[in-house]
Amino acid sequence: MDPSTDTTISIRCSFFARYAELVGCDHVTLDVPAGATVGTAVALLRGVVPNGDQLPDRPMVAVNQEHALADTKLRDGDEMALLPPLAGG
Amino acid sequence: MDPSTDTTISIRCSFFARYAELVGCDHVTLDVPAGATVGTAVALLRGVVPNGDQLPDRPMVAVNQEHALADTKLRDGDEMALLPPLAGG
Amino acid sequence: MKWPFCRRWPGASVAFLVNEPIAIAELVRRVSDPEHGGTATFMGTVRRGPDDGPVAAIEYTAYEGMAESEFSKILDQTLERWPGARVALQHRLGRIPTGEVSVAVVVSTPHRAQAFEACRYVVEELKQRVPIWKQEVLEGGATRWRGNRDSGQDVT
Amino acid sequence: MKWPFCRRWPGASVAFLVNEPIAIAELVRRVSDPEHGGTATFMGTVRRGPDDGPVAAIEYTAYEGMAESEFSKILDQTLERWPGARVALQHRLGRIPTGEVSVAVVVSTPHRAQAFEACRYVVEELKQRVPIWKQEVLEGGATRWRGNRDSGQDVT
Repeated sequence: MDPSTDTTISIRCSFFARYAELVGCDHVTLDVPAGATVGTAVALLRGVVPNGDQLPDRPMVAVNQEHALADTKLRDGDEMALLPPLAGG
Repeated sequence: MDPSTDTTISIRCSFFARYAELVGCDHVTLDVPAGATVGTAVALLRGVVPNGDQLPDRPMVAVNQEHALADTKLRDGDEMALLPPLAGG
Repeated sequence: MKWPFCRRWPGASVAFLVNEPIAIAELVRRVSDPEHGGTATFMGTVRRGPDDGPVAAIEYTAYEGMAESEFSKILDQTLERWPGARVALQHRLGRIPTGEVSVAVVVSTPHRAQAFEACRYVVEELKQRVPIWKQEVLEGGATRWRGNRDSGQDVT
Repeated sequence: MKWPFCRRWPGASVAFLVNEPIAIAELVRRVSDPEHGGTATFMGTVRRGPDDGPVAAIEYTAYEGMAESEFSKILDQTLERWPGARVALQHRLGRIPTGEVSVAVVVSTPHRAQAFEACRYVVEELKQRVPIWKQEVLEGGATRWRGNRDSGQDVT
């Protein structure tokens, strides 16, 4: 209804393992322009979290627990997780 | 010394699994011409053991516990084993 | 922590993230099938590591919900590719001392070639897709994060 | 019946023909090495067999002296191809009921690819070279000889 709700959406950004250590927390909430992609959100995130410039430009990302690409579109309420290089096995 | 000892050699022929069942024993002694090959010995063997004609023309053979070919030369005292199709595993 | 994947592969293929040592014999038992003549197994073990300082243990953590879902997808794809295969896998989390098993994959199929191939497939996929991380704990107490694609550093 | 192959691969790689059930965990223990991060295992199991009448058991026999020597050659060649690999294998002889393990091959190496490849190599070689035979015992009591190359009859 209110047009302002169309202009930004809110996503939850999660950090794991080395990235959580780097930024000093396991998640933050981030407002991004409606229609923003993962790539845009990562760029914004790197500008606002502590040591964000030490996060990679194009980290491995999951949206709502599925692997996602830089051009994956985000929706309000999405969970975007930044995944350090995997090391299972 | 005696030239007759040069003209024939004696080999021990062993049978395993289905072949032992077929010929009804697990080994026989066979005299073959000196210098005979595995192929020659198998041909002779097929003519003398019970049901020998049901043994294959070119069975898998081991001489002194090593895989051998039809043209492997035999020496006096050798053990020639006829190996049915292998089934280990 | 235990995910009842077995509901989706009834009586046969199950997967768990566990915090305790992996019971290989139990996984083997789970995939056994009177029509299956071949069982292939892979175990990844925490190794001391010849590269730099000796590793005393590895601390494994996961994005658990997503890891659950990725394991589940891998098993679905494995069964699509090798219909009738029975697959069990466990990955251990927490601190695992050198010499102990961090991951086990067990696959049984009617014939051996498929068991080897499907087992290898599961291992390769899990290394590429499942969000699990490891931090080496060196004997002196120092720690360092390690990725599967770090050059020359893949522990298994 | 037990062949002390371990003398030739000290403390690590051993092989036995056995008449009792194969103890997989013991084989795994034997190949474990603090620098080895990957362990691949293959187990061949007596299967009921979908082809004709159900199989109750398989009776395995061997040309034992030659089998010993062939196993030994296979392990030598494996170690030549994958230096440092640790290999353990056992083949069971006698009557083995459906569902039990007839052969187990366990290989550990620093990295996983070699463990898979070396394990597969040992299995393929033993099927081609080691003089062991099997006679299926059907549930009605009838018996029949089976070869690994009989069309479609390879049990594993």
